[in-house]
Amino acid sequence: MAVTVCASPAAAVAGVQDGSTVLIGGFGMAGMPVALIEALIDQGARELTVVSNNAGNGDTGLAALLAARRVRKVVCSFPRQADSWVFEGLHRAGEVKLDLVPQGTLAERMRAAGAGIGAFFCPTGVGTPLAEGRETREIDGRTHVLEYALRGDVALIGAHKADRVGNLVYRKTARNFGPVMATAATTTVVQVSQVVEVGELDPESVVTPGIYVDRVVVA
Amino acid sequence: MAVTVCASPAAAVAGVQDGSTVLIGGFGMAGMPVALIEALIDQGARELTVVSNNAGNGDTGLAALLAARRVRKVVCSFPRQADSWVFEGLHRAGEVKLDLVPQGTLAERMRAAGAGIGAFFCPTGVGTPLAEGRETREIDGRTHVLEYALRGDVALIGAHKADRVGNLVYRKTARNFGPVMATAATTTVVQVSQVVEVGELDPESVVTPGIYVDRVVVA
Amino acid sequence: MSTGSGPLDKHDLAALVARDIPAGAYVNLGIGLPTLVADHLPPGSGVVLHTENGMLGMGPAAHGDQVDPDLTNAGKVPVTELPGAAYFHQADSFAMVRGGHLDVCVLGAFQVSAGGDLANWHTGAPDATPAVGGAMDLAIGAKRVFVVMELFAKDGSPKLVPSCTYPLTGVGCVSRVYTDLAVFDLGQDGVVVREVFGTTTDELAARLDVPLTAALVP
Amino acid sequence: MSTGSGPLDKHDLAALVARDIPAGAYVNLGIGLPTLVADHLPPGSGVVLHTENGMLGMGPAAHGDQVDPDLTNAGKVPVTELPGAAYFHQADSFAMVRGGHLDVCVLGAFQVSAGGDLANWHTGAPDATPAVGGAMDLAIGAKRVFVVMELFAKDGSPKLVPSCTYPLTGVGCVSRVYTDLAVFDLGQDGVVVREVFGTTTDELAARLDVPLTAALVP
Repeated sequence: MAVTVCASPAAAVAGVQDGSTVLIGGFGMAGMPVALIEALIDQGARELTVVSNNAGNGDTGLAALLAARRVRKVVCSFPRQADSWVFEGLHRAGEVKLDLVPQGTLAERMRAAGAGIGAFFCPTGVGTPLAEGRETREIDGRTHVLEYALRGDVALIGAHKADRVGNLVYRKTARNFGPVMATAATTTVVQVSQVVEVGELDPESVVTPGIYVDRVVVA
Repeated sequence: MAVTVCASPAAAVAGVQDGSTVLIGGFGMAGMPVALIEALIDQGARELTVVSNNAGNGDTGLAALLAARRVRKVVCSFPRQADSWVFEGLHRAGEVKLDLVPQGTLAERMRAAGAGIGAFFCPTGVGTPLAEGRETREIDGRTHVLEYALRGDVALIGAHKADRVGNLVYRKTARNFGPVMATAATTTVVQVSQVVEVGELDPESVVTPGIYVDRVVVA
Repeated sequence: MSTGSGPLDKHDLAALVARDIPAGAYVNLGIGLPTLVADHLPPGSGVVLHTENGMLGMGPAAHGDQVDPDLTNAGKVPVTELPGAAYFHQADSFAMVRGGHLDVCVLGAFQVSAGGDLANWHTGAPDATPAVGGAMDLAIGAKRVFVVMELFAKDGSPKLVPSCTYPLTGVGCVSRVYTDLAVFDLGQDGVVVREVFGTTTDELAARLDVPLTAALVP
Repeated sequence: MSTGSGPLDKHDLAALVARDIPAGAYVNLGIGLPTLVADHLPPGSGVVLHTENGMLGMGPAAHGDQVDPDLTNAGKVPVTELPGAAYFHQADSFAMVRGGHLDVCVLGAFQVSAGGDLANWHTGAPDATPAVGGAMDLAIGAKRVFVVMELFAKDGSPKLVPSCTYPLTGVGCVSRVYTDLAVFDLGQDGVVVREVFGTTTDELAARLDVPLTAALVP
């Protein structure tokens, strides 16, 4: 249904429930929707499961959400970075659970959720601890592990421009998880640099069609 | 590896083996690589399995390939059209086999082949004759049927422009199966309107990166 | 519950469906009768049309100079592009369909069962060339599937049936059926007659082999 | 088979790997030592670099005014864009990786087994925060996986081993190992020593717990 252009990040994240699964875009800081995460901290939802490639940098954004003790579990591929002290401290103390997923499998599981695919057989991780105890199958001479769709209640992503019907374009490698997460959540909230009029984006170059977008805010 | 810009459609389709699986782009005539199909008829490969959304229109293109008795089997979603008399005649006479696949499943099976996914659980077609006798599984309260990746030896597709490293852009709904088939074949051959210099296509708007393209010809 | 003077013609039927499509909805209209619904969407409704060959924001049929062989709908008819349109490839288009992102899909049918099963792709005749296209994906993918059809076939047999005799397109997927004689809701309450046109629920009950419930007048 | 005067430093090692990358290849270079390979690709080689965060046609590291926070490599280091580049999202990027479209991937390693198993994501230490990123996808996805590493760890233990003691990244995926002391091919013929640097195959055989075969001099 039609997109809402919100007046503030607070309005954009209104209504996130305790216990939600929140997909958060970005790879490091590129594409990270910092204003939306800050608004989510103010909004106050607790016991969140956060799905994101990393587990926060420095003391802002996702790291601040973690530090505010709003997150029960992080599903990610690469929590250990030079400046991921907040997550590492909480994880070591047992205060945040970690579900480690290979980066491509993480993206593909969200794509599956958005694409109505229940599960898929994937060769990544076979024979490693991340596939231990999981269902496998030989297909075409190769062992695959069964991976399930990963769906979000809310996606918070960053993009470059939106038009007023929610079509999105991104900038360079800041595109990363945004387009996939937008398809995989019940409600998709986008932080953009600019909202343009309908007709200003080239229909050949739209990366995320407006059908996947619920709320947009300039921040 | 690097793309070859071919001098003629004949050069572009050289080497197709008897018995190959050939993915042919297009939805009706939009995006149909007619010059490549005509060159394939001249090239002479036989006993082909053709994967394409439709099964030929009128007496040209894919219909002509069928009429030349080069095709053993057609894998498609919609063979019956107002002008699909060639396929219908051959199929009724038992001279061409038909493997009917729902359109979305056809696209997704080729995407899986290109994406290294061995198989996937899909809700489409459950309870219909097209899923009869197939493996199913209940996931999240919904029945899914197991669909396997569908790979091609060769893909023949149409695009709008290529640059000299094989990046492609398409025009409007002629995009259809091209980007998916390009990923799913060992050798991808593209008929374009124009080859432009490297740097002339906007990196944000490239639809098929050159990594998926082997041969390009202007036709 | 409105009752007109007689059965609806196909344009009235299309208008009736259009009336029930919410403003701003993302909608796929099947080939044939469902395509007519587009002509009856009110201006400014913000309804966005999806065509499964790879586009959102499809406009009306193209005429004359507007015709572009690279721009067609799923019936291969030349169409136009509206501002705010977006193009995508087949895997992305059907990810959108199958992933439950379309609000409404309007399809034609050979038969619909009381339980919402849909048969619209194959008559089952042994000499017919089967063709399914995107019908099965649309049937199971859209949030709501509306069927629009004549209630009785040319031979007089009902097309709303206890159980489909034609090969199925999807199981339990249809939520509403618009016909020339009545509109039916299919769901947990069985077959509920929402509106009748030039007939009565009792008359329909006599001609159909499925139990009918009259909707409570709101 | 060249033999230099001593072990290779990391730049010589990177140059050695670069020499073996075919012109026009699509290549992913892992974080750390593998990244140095880019500096040694000859101009005009047509090698196209993939970065798994969503780009083909990655250029050298960005400096000064070139730095754009929206353009980084997989190590989150600002990089530049070359003509002919293309951007794509994560699902498309890893479809490319997992689907076998990259010609070569160059990765670092903690350990490589004689059978080509790779361990490069986790030391197995119970207090270490595990992080895998795209390592497992790259390990099983690229047509050829090259490892570049020092042959012995700081404590003197060999990193080319009969079987990995660290948690695996991928099984039987490594086809060649470039080290400061030698280059090894892993395959059906076991571990074949292609080149040695300031040492001999016999000396290496004495220090490694895996059977070595000297390559036939071409």
